[in-house]
This record gives sequence, structure tokens and C-alpha cells, in this order.
Amino acid sequence: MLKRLLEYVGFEPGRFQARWISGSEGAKFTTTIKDMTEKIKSLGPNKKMRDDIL
Amino acid sequence: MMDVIQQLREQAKKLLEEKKVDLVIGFGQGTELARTTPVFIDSPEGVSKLTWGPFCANNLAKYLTDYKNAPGNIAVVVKGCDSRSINRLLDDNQISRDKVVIIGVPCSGQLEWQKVSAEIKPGASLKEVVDNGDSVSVKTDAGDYKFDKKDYLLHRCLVCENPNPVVSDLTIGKEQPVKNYEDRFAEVQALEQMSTEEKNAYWDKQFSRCLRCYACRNVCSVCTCQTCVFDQMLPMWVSKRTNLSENTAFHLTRAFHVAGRCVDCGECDRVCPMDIPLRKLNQKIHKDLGDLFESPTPGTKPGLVSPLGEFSPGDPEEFM
Amino acid sequence: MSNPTALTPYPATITKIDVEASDTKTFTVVFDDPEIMENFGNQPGQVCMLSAFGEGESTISITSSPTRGKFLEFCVRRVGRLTSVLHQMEVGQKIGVRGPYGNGFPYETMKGKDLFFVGGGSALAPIRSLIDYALSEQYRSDYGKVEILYGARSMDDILFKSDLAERWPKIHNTGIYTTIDREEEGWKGHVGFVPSYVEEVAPSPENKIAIVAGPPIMIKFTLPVFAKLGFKDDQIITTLEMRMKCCLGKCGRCNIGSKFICVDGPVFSLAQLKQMPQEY
Amino acid sequence: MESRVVNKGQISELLDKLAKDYNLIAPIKEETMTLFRRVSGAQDVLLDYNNSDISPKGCFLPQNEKTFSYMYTGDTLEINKPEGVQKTVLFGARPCDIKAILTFDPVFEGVKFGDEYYSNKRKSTVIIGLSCSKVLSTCFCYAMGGGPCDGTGSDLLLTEIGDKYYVEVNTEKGKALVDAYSQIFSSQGAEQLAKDKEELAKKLSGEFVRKVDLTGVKEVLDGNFELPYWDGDNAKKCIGCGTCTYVCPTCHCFDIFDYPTGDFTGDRLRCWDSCMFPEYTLEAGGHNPRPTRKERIRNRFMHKIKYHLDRYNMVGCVGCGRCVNKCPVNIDITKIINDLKEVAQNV
Repeated sequence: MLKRLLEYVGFEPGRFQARWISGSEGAKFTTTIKDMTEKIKSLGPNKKMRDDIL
Repeated sequence: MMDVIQQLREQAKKLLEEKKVDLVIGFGQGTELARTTPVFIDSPEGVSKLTWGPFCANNLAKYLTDYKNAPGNIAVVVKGCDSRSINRLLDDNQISRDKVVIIGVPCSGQLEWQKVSAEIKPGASLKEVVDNGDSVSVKTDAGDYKFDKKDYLLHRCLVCENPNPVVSDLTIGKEQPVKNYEDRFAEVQALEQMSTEEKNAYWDKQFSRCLRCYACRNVCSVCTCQTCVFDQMLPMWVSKRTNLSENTAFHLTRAFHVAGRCVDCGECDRVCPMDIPLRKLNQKIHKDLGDLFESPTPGTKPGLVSPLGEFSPGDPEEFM
Repeated sequence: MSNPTALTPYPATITKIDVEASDTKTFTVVFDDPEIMENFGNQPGQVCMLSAFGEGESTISITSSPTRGKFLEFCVRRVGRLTSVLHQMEVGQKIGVRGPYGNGFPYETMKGKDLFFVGGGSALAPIRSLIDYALSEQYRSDYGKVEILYGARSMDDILFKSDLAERWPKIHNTGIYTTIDREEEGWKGHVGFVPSYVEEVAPSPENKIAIVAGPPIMIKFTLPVFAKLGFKDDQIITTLEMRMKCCLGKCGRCNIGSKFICVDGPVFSLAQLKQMPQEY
Repeated sequence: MESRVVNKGQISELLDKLAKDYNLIAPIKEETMTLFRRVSGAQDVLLDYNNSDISPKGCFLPQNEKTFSYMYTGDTLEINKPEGVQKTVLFGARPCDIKAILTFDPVFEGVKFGDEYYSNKRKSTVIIGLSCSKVLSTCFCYAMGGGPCDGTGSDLLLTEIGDKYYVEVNTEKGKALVDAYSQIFSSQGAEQLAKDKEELAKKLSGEFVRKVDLTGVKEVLDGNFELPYWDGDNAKKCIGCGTCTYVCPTCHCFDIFDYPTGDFTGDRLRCWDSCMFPEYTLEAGGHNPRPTRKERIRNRFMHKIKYHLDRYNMVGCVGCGRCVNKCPVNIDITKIINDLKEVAQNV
């Protein structure tokens, strides 16, 4: 729901990700974080919610 | 419409005289011809203040939580949309059912008072309002006016789901036909179709206008937190600075905070002094709730649990 | 030199921190610019806006008398955001100070009179500036007997312990009465609330000014005692507190009726207070 | 007082020139809203509008204003105030909004404490007013000592008459401006237009429909702080939002706080605040002298019709009607004034 709302107001798809990882799923945690970093890097710096300095 | 007003006053009088309630919250004539204002009546003599018509936009269920801990019972006048708030407040244990008498009034749509007011001669006094189905006639001492509903109705009324109250103790007035609006989410869909850049530009423009007066939050009938995160000073989560990022944070938080509880009464949208289309945020959530969870508009039935408040094995699991 | 027109504070350095009680510390502060320090010109009963950069500002009364030297003392109880940050600061760290603001005590018109101070809890801080002023070598002869009745919740909560126990009693023609709310092991002094202690001490209203400061509830019960003892409304002086942001009479929040506490107060006589709405 | 005439056809030329020479603030349409914004030329400027949704008070008291930036590393402390202000023209402000700026003056340029941020902007801004051509049902400036064609406080006042604007030169600042653009401001036909303007002012002043009369209201409030009236419907229906205060052209309350921009750096800002919010007067210790909506409403209206008068000998309301128009629950200052007069009869 939140992901959809964020994309609706102009966040790039993929900028927000949520995963369910149990405490015992160490490997899943590593791959998820790796994937996420990759993806975020490819999206470049966030342009949403940036303010001009007053 | 006159007979509805008459009955309203009679019923309210009876409730007060028989001491079934100590307070009646209803609509009274406002300070503009096409405007009403909430009235709080505590004696049978006061019921002549009550009125009804196509200018009763406020959702009076909002006030019930003010009297949560007050002694005595309260009667409240609600339209169909407002009555959804009552169900929500009951489900959230914000009010107790036996303390509230719900006076439901079927509603054929509310007009935007500013639009109507702009057309009527200033200073004219109201004689009668007649609902003709597709239009409303407003008769005044300075002449009669006719307003086409499609041009003057409040935005939310154009796709009204519940013209008749979904919960009430007594209903006053004729039941209104329920229409099924296929294009209920047309505006949301149009926005969804836009590119990320377009969406961004659209919402940035809207949010940057925000004054942070918090009218949208304060008018909301399901915003029932004692202290809002946006008011908290220790710690101060969100700064008072009104800039795009803080404003965006505020609006997203507000919309998501009421996700699954928002009854789509459209009050936030109506009261925004900067005309920020807040309902487009809430409706996006309603649409997704329907698409993902087949969930109806919150409050349409008593005991509806928000899909965001419970787990069911059939829930979509995009995050696994 | 003070520049009270600006919202910009002057840089100042904390030179000393005294722990008064578990939640209260006194900070000694000196402006970085000696010229500003020299010409600050604060009077007893005035307040300053203290800044902790990154946290904001707060109104704190100056607890030191200008007669004591070229420094400012601020007695700060840890209650909110800014005060919590101040409490974490150490000697040598910098804060911002702007002021002095407010009307201060009418110390000129008090000359030739006896002074009876009543303080409750942390409210000894604002009146201490006047106590020290009246007890200073320079001005001691201008005032008659100076008596101080102070009440705190417990022994730990007593502020300015050495002033009360040593410094002030040594000065000629003073009287110190200290009380705590409840019996406590090791306490040999008076026990009981401030209003009843005032009644017990029973100061005579003759040629005397009472300066009362404390929590609203204490003030509420103390004022009738003074009335009973024969004090007139203009013989009773108090100092008020309200939330402030600018201290310049502009930001709007500290008004009581048409008066702003920050510029018209914080010091009012009971006679003046009775002319104002009871909204503080 | 001098006067000039501008042909309607030349207004765009004037605005384009002003936008080049000054920071030009003028009313524009943004979606459904009429707002004062900085413009780059004549193209967006609205010359025919009823009343802007938000008053141009932000020209002098911006909703967000940096008072200084700081850098504190623990050892060194640096405080930098923002650079000087730009030469500005506020174009097209309505008489009520200009009068509202006059109510700011004694607050920010008071005898005891000035306010350099305000004063600098005030000094470097030329106010070109625009008379109203229409009276709205929510307007009541006449009752607050103003009028639809009242030039008080403006440097120049433009009044639309036929295909011309009649220009009243009210100050030296205004004079300097018309002299600088003498090819646009002519003197020809000014006498006739002066008469036409009088006519228009008279006509418009007869069109007010709201009956408001302040006489005697302050006197009642002077001795009666605790009126049962304040417990009534207004306190019950108010939802406690800040709309009335933010749209009000005379509301000037602000908050001051720090806005960190890095580990050691940040800005101190002042932002509009509202007396309708509970936190406004909430003290750190938890005590709140105005704990409920009743006290907050009372304070707001007392401020408008009594406190500001007491302090500065000016009513704190200019009758623009914005709060009447925008209040979500129709709390109406004109009704309050009239109600208080009624209450007065029984006190």
C-alpha cells in the first residue's frame, strides 16, 4: 500500500522496497541488501523531497 | 426540504424533552445564505436553530469524540457519508453506541457554497430551497436561482456511495436512490497513468502550497490521536518549517495514517484553504484497498476490519 | 553592548557549572566579546534568551545580580528540550545569549523599605538577582531588613544551598527561613508548605515589600496570607513565566490580555495583576 | 497629493519594466488559487481579481524566514546573518491588505524593540495598491476604518476607471517611482478621473451587505474578560486548525526554532505560528495558560478587537473577510462582534 502511495506521488518505482526476512534467514538478508543497494545505485540520487536552501 | 427540517426539529425536541439526550448536534443557518454551521442544542427551545438542505457539508460525527468522556447522551445529525464515520468510531471504541442517538438524513448531494454564493446577489435572504433531482432551486427575496448539480456539487458528492445513512436510530426524509459509479476512481487512474516526472511535478506543486494549518487533520473524524506526531515537541519529529519536504512528509503521513480507516467523507479536501486535492491521496488508498484486498470503503458496514489491521492468509505478499 | 533589536544572540562561553539539585544546574556564562559583557546592563529580575545551537532558544531568568561581577548566572531546571541539552553541556562550551529583556524589579522604588522574599521551588532563581542586589556592599544601606522565606519539596531540591546557609545569613540585618514539604531524615529545619510558614513567620506589613515567586498553586495560597497580614496589593510583587519565543513583544504568545510578559513584565505588582485577565 | 494616469494598454509595459528593475510580487492564478508570487513579467499578473486567497503579508513576514545560520563545532562558533534585501515592488495589493501591513508596523517597528528583518523589507518595498472594483458578500472593510478605494498605506494607488488607471501618488517613494517611469505615468486627464474615482468609491461603499459596527464592543470587553458567551457554540464547533490565522492579513505570530543542515551547521528560522494550536502557549513544564479552544478563540478575537487597539490604537482586523470565507465551520468575526454587542446590553 505504502509503496503504491509513494509511487503515486512521484517517487521512482523501486526506490521504496520492503522485504520480510526472518532472524534466521541470514543469506536472504545479504542478497536482499545487495540487490537493494544495486538497485538504488542504478536509480541515482533521489530527487524527491529535496529543498532549496532558504 | 421544509418537511425534513420540520421533522428534524420535532424529533430533536422530543429527544431533548424526554431526556433521551442532553445535546443535539446538527446544522444551523450560517452567516452566508448558502452556508450552514454546526449548532449544539441543549434545550427543547433551541431546536428551531436546526436546518437542513444542500449546504450541510460538515461531517458532524467529528464532534462526538469531544464528548467521549462527558456525561449524558448525544444526538447527531448525519448524512450517508458521515454515518460511515460513526461505524468507524464505534469500531475504534472511540464512542459508545448507547450514548449516541444517530439521526440519519438521506442526502441528494451537497453544493459548494462558495460557488453558489458567487452567483447570488450579496445580502439576499433565503426563502426556500427545493431539490429538483438534477438541480437545486434557491429562492431568495432578491430572485430565484437554479443550480445544476453536476456543476455545483461538492467533488465527493459526484461519486457518492451512500446517499442514505448506513447506520442510524431514526431516519428523516425520503430514501435516495443509490447509484453505482463505474468511474469512481477516474481521477486516481488518470494520475496513475502519468510518468514519474509528471506525478512528481503535479504533487510537488500541490504540496508546496500547503500552509500546514492542519485543517485537513483537525476536521478528520477518524483522526483521534490525543497528541498528533506533528504537534509533538518532545521530540519534534517534524519541523514547523513549511517547505516541500516537510509538507510532503506531512501529507503522506496523514494519508497513510488514516489508510484503512478513512471513510472518504471528503472533509479534508473541502476544508483545505489552499485547495490541495487531498481526496486524491485518500482515494488512491481506497482504490488499492479494493484492488488488493477487495475491501469496501471503511465504515460502510459495522464491524468491518481494516485489511491493514489484520492478517489473512490470502493477503498479497509482494514483500516476501 | 546589548543589541536588543535583533533575534541574533551573542556568542558566550560557559565558565562554571554548579549542580544545585538532581534536575537543576546553575551556569555561569561570559560573553566572548568583553565589550558586550561590559555594557550588557542587566537589572535584577530581567531575563535572557539562551540558545543551544541546533536546538533553539528558551527564556531563562538571570539569577545573578549585576553587582556581583561581569558574568551572568542562569539557574536552569531540566524540563524541556532546550534545558535538557543545556544540562548535557560542559564548561568551555558555547551558547548564545540575547537580552536583557523584561522590566525587572522596581528596585529604585523599593529603596528605604524592608524586603520580604518568598520563593517556592525553582522560583528562587529569578528573585535571587534582587536579593543579591539588595545585599550587595554597594546598595546594602539603601534597603532595610531583608528576609528570605524559601520552600522546596525536599532537601535535595533546595537551590543555592550555600547562599541560604552561609553567604546570606552572614550579611547584616537578614533573616532566612527555609522549609521543606515533608519530614526527611537529617533535616532539622522547618517542615511544611510555604503559605502556612509565611503565616507562622507573620511579617508585619509596615514599610515592607513582599516579593513572591513560585509555582501558580503556591502563589494562589500565599497571596491571601499576605492580605490577611495587612499587606496592600501594591506591596506585593511577583514575577511570571510563560512560553516565549521572541521576547520582543512580537511573536504573540506570552500575552495576558493586552500586556506582554516579555516586555511589560515579567514583574508585576498584585495591584497590576488584579487589573489583568486571570489567564496565566 | 499628486496624481497620474496610466492607459490600460501600458500596464503590461509597466509590469515588464518593474519586473526587470525590481523583485516584483504580484497576484497570479495558481490552479484555483489567487496568490501573491514573484513574477518575471506582465504575462501572469492578474489585474482583475476579487481577493487573493492569502494576503501579501508574506512580503514582509515570510512564512519561513531565516534569521541567521550558525556553525558550531564545539570550539568555534560562527553566526551569519542573511545578506541584504532586494528592492521590491508589491503590485496589486488590495486596500484592506495594505491596511493590514500598517497594523504590523507598530509591532515590528516598535519603540522598544525593532525588527531588522521586517524593517529592511518594509524600507525597500514600494507598495502599489489596486482599488477594489467589487464588494464581496464577506467584505466589511468599511467597518474597520477602511474602504474599497482607500489608499492609506500605499505608495501608489491604482484605480481602474474605464480604459485607464487613475494613480494616486501617496508618498515620496511612490513619487520617485512614477518619475522613474514618466513615459508611462502621464498627468493628462487626471482631474476628471479623480472625480470619477470619488464616484466609484461612493458607489462601492454603498454595496456592503454585512452590518458590522465596532462601537462600544471594546468597552464591553474591557471590564468583562469572563463572559459566558465564550463558552458557547464557537468554542464547541471550532476544530482548532490554523486556517483563520494563516489567511489573516493581520496575524503575525511566529515561532522560532533551529533547523540543522549538517552535524555542525544549521539555520535559525522563524515561521508563522497560530494561537489556535494548543502547543502555542504550552510551557515546558506542562502548564498551559490557554488549555482549551474556548481560551484560544477568546484570545484570538480579543486580540483583534481589543488587545491590538489597547496597545497600538488600531483595530487588529481590516475586514478582508478571509477568515469568514475559509473557516471550515463558519466561525465568523462579524457575527462575534454583533453577538458581543447584544451581550453588552445584558451586562
